Amino acid sequence: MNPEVGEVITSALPLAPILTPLGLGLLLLLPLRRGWRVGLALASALLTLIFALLLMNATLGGVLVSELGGWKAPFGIVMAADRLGSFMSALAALCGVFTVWLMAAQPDPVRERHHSFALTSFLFAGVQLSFLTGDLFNLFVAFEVMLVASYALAVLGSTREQLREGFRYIVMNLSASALLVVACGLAYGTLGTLNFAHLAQRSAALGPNTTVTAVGVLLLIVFAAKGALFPLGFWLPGTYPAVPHATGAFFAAVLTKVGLYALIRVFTTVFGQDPQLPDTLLLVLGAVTMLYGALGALSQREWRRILSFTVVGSVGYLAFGLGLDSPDALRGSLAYLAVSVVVTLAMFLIAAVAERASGMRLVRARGFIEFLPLLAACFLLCALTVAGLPPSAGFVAKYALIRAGLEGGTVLAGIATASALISSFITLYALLRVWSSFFWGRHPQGEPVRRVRWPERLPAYLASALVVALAVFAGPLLGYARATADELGSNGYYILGVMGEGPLNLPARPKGDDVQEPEDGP
Amino acid sequence: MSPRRAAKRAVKAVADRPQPGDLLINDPILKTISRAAFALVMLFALLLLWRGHNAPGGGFIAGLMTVGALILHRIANGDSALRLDPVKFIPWGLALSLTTGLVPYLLGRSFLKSDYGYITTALTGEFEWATALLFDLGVYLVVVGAGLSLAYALIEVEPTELVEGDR
Amino acid sequence: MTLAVLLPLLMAAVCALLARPLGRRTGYLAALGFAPALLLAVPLAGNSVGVGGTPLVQVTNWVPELGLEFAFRGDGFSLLFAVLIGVIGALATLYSVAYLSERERFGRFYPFLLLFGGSMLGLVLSDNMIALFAFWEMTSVTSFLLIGLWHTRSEARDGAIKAFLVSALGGLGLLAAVALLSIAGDSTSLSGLDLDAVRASPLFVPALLLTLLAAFTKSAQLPFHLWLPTAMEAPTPVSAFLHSATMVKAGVVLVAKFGLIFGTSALWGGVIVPLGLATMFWGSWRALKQTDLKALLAYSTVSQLGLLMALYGLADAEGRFAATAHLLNHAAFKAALFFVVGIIDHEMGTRETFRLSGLRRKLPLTFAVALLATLSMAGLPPLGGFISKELFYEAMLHAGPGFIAVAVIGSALTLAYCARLIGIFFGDFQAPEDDGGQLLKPQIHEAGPGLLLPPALLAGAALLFGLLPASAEWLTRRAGAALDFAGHGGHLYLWHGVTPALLLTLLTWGLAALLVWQAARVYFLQVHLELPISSNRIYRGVLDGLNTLASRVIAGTQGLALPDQLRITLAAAGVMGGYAVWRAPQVFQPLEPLPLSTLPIAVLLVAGALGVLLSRNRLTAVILTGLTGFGSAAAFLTMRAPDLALTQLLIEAITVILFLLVFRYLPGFRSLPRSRVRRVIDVGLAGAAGIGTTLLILASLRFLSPPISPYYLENAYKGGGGKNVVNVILVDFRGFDTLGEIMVVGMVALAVGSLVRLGRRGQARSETDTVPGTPDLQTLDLQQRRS
Amino acid sequence: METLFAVLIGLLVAAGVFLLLSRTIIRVVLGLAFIAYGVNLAILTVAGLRQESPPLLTLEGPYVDPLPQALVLTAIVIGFGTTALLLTVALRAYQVAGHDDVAAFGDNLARDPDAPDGQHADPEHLSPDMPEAEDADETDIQMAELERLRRITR
Repeated sequence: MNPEVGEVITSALPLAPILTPLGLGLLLLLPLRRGWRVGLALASALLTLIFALLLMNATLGGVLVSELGGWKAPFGIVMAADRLGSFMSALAALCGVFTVWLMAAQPDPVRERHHSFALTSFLFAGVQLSFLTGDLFNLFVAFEVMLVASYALAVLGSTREQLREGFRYIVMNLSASALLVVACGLAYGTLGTLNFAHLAQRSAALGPNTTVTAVGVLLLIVFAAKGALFPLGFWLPGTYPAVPHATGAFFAAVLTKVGLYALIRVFTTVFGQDPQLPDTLLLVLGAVTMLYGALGALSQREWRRILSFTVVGSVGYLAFGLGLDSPDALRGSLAYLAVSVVVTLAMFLIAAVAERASGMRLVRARGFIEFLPLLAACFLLCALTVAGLPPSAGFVAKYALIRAGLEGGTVLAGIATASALISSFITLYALLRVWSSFFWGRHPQGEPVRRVRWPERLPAYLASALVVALAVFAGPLLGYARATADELGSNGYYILGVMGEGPLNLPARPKGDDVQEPEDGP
Repeated sequence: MSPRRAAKRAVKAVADRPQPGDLLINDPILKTISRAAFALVMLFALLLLWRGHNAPGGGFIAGLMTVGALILHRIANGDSALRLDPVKFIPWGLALSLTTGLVPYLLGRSFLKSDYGYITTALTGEFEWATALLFDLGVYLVVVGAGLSLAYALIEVEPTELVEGDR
Repeated sequence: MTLAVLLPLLMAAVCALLARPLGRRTGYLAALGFAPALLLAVPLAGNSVGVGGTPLVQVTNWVPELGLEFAFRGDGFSLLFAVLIGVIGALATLYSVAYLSERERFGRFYPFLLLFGGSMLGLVLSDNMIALFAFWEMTSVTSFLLIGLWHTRSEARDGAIKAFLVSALGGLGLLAAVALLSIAGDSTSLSGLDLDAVRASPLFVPALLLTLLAAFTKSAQLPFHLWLPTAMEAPTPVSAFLHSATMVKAGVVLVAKFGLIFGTSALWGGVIVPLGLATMFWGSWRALKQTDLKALLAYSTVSQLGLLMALYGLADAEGRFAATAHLLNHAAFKAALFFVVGIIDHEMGTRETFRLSGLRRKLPLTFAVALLATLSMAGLPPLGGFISKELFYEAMLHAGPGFIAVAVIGSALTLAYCARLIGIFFGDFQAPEDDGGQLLKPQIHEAGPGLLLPPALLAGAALLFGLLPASAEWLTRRAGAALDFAGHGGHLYLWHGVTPALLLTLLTWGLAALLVWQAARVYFLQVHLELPISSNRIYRGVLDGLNTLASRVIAGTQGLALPDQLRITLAAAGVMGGYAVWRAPQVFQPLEPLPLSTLPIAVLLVAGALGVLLSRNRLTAVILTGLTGFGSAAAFLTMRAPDLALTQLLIEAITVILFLLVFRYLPGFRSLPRSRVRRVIDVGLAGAAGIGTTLLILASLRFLSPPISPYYLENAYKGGGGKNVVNVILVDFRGFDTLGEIMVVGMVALAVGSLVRLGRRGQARSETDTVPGTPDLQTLDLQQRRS
Repeated sequence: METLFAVLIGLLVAAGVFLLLSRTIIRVVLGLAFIAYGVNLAILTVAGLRQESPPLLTLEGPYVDPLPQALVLTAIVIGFGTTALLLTVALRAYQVAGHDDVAAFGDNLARDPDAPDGQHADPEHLSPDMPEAEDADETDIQMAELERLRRITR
């Protein structure tokens, strides 16, 4: 391959995971037969995954930049994929494949007629765009694409629960979005640019600056709300159980992590100059959220409500890791992020099988270890992962975080670490209760055990196998996380990758008459 | 039944049988005026779309104006001036915008790389073309489709309907 | 060594797969899994490892980033323990082949057992602290599965959960302790720790206490002993395995190994020794009360663990020597006794003491085995237990009179419960009956060799340790180098002259005789002497409290109505944002002369905003909202943004139409009353939001860096071919934003379409909704309205 | 001029927040619309307000900053879309609930799990743990055991 072609490919690659679900999602709007639709959606998800993996491989060598419209950063929008972005993109694409599979396995004619496949595809596109964009305002747009798709999917079907929870979900997220727009405006007003790398360059040139910090805190509030940190995340635990299994699995596994990703991006790459205030806030929010999620999981009696609260708890862990603000903590957070995405996916897929098999959403069917022993094994494994017990990958990641927390040495870090330990204990208790009342016990005579077909069961098993794989390959995972954390730690890397070398020449403000009649037409 | 046909039937049904609470004003003078106004507004909207690249206007504004005109028409005349289901515009518009970006991308250039030039014909004089205009046309289509289908959908809502017997 | 840990884990998978065709014969396969552990006896026997030689080291990397590796270090102590686990594991497995019923789920039992054995091997062999913790928790997990094996019984479920939770609590402590140690000592391996740095570090005391928490929970020390008796719900072979040499000994191993780090601190012994002795006393006191033979053994285990803890807690060579010797003895006799109880349960159909008597006639071989093991447990000559008990007294003599007293009383109680245990073999035989007078087993006969051989072997070992103390000493010495008592000159003798320890033994016997003689009174006393608190009540209280707390917290937050949740959210955001605004220095713009043209706009905006707040009529409200929209369109015009003004104007018109369309169906624009407090809060929040926004805007008007926009002005025509720069930005420079935006609009249209068309009666009830379980909304609505 | 607009925007946002916290569903929607007005104006305001030409190259310069205008335009359109969606959801939620009181929409996540509604996780037994021998009615067993001990030691 000649170098020019290679260059074209590397510059095109960051867009591929976005455009694939976008374009094929448009095709899904056509009135197709179900078989075609499923095939197309699956192909789109798989293709996205392949592109994302290629991208991940390519970012090992450096930041990949795709300039949209041929305009250089910071003037045009760029897609900039570094290790972090491409890693998140691959994780999301992976979840996407499982989601589409489960959607295909659980036919839902009414929702499908109203474009659930296309909306899901757009949701993927929005998520990918959020992970790969290198522009603050475009991040807002990406969030909106993702969120509107999720709003649409959340209320698609118009059941009572969906509408009630969907209304809450939309109102709360719209408020946060309004704040995000303001923050974008303020960022532009103060720093005069929107590109992440350029913002970072300028904020680094300014040094610690309180106005910039204030803008950073605004962004923190927004992303904390999108990531469902307590007390900004009341929308989460009701919404995720209200949607169909497949959609819910993707929501739970990925959507909150987008907020967390944005936090990492903004506070490592862009506003890293005055970290004390955001760190304190993140530690406090994280410590409270972990406990809240654990208590929430304990208070619930339905499969996906319990799991939704464990999602809240995992977000708290991530915030805790970010708030510690050390390379080790960031490394732990990134590893935990990956583990959390995969295990949440697996858990929701398991819940899907369990709900279908027992015919109820409550966790009290009893005795299912006799009917679904493999599912029981998967659940146990995932429960251990969620609670952070060995031999799971969750344990490795959690240990990394706990150690970083204890190394932090401050009182707040100590309290947050204690909160992390206590909440993992409570989570364990909550999940043990699920185990004990669903898998153990004597199944009551006469209550049906429905057969769940293998296409529905297989995703749960495969996702659990992925959880195992994460544990086995925890070494490489942590290695990758370390490399990513290092890359984020030296933010010159990202800036250099996007902005290139050399100073940026801004033209003087034109007077108008000099462009009135351009001599150099095309 | 496909959603298109359902929508079409629903549109017709509303037109045929005015229902209580519907926004139907069956006034002959209003009808005439609205037709004339409608034509004018539509023309103006197309002009805005055309000139948008160089003067205030563009896909959004033109689209919104068209939507406004069509809604007024619908309210005044009771039926849609469009014989198409507006929802159909959305995928086409999106596809158009995406394609203008996708073509250079697939040719190995940047996504959304725009191009423009001038064609001189005897009839129109110098005539500027720009791929950005195609993009804007896509925007226009989406805005028209979305705005109209929003309004039509809300017109269609059954007033007394309760989803499930909560009360 | 890696193989010894790995093979049971692998064999577990094999057993799970082959259990169906093999049935109970899976057990033979499972026993094979312990073979490599037994082979560890070879390096142990060689002097190279056992006595002062260099330990075997095998390292397999797992997560090098964290210093997490499977580093197995075979020194004398760990190898000794590994062999112990191998022996008892293999025996328990073989025993279970004969013991379990045909209907047992072999596909679960043997894999669990092997997983447990593998984890335990890993635990004792690990040198890496994180891996040690990993195996530690894996023993908790697998023992949870084993205890809950018969999951249809609620006692089994509760026992399993209790055991798991209690040891997980300790596990958290260990996790933190390991992290602290690795930070302080700059290494994750036990042998690589910088001990001086650890001892000098401020993290030393927290790490010590957390380690102790872990050890105490795992080894069932007061007040964490509660899980051990209920863990008896496991099948008897499991109990024999878990409670003789493995699970419960994990804490002892921890104290033994970490004692080398923490032992220098007075706190270490100062906590462990009293608590260990207290546990010894309390365990034996409770054991004396039990009527279930297995429960009796459980409490006896608690008691013996207390003894071991106390000995290791002394953290001197003498204590470690004695403890290691007793460890061996305990493993032998306790496993044997569990097997014996299993035989009794199996053959008689019950293990309640009051239903059993005179068994020696029916089960003579079992009796012989039981007698040997019990004598060893009781600490009577000429068995191994006697010798280590003597050493225990010797060691306690240095600890102080109070400790000696507790030790003697505890030992006397031990003797007494041993007497009760062996009592079932004496007297006249009565076939056991259930409460209704039915015979439990029609035919009673001696157990087969499959059941008898394992306990017989172990009882033989107990006898050997007593008659030939050199054998036990030889084994104990293996651990000398690893536990730092190689230089200790003590020896194991049956008779070592008239020493204070012997006198104490005589005193113990006297006390025990008294206890046996007055057994009925003692029992009467025990039944009526109940403590007002027990750790079980505390456990239940904690869990109940957690549950209540959880439901309260969730009801108080997640259960709130939307406006209240918004209030909390906004307040939190306000606190954070307010802090940010406060930190940003305020820059108050000099008041410029206001252009008159802006005045109508201001009036329009303010009038719209205030009007909507006050309006009670939906039409007015919408028109006023529209007014505000037109106001902002006008504002855009003064801000030199014609495109924006046009867009806003049109959007406003369409929005008003949409609002009107929707308002046809809504019940008027009423303002539902807010409570006074809420009104005050709302006004406060609204005010804060408004003022905050104003201040934030003023604070941000600082233009710290020049904007990039001149580029657009310059290139709009050159590069984009358009003169309306805003439009060129929209369709060209930032065309991707626009693409996203039209996607949003398009999706909204799709969603609205589906919202309007779906959900009508009889439509769109998908799978998730047909699943029952969610209580009716109606009742909740009513409840909330009432409140 | 910036000061004036900053105050005006503050007012709009305050009104929006107050409406957002209402119990009536439609006021909530209007509240978000008001916040959106404020936000859109804020973006332009913080970028600096100048009495210069609009960014149309057909006019004489100097021009005002065109980028915030483009951002606001995008934000307006997105805001329009989301408002429309929220409006419809609000309408449907009203139809579902039968009333427009947001505060009474109800939320069953708050259910007290220990309420006597038969929703226990494990209905076979309610307490988290079976009482141990020391707490239970095991007096029969204890009496039998006492008898036995008396018999032996008599």
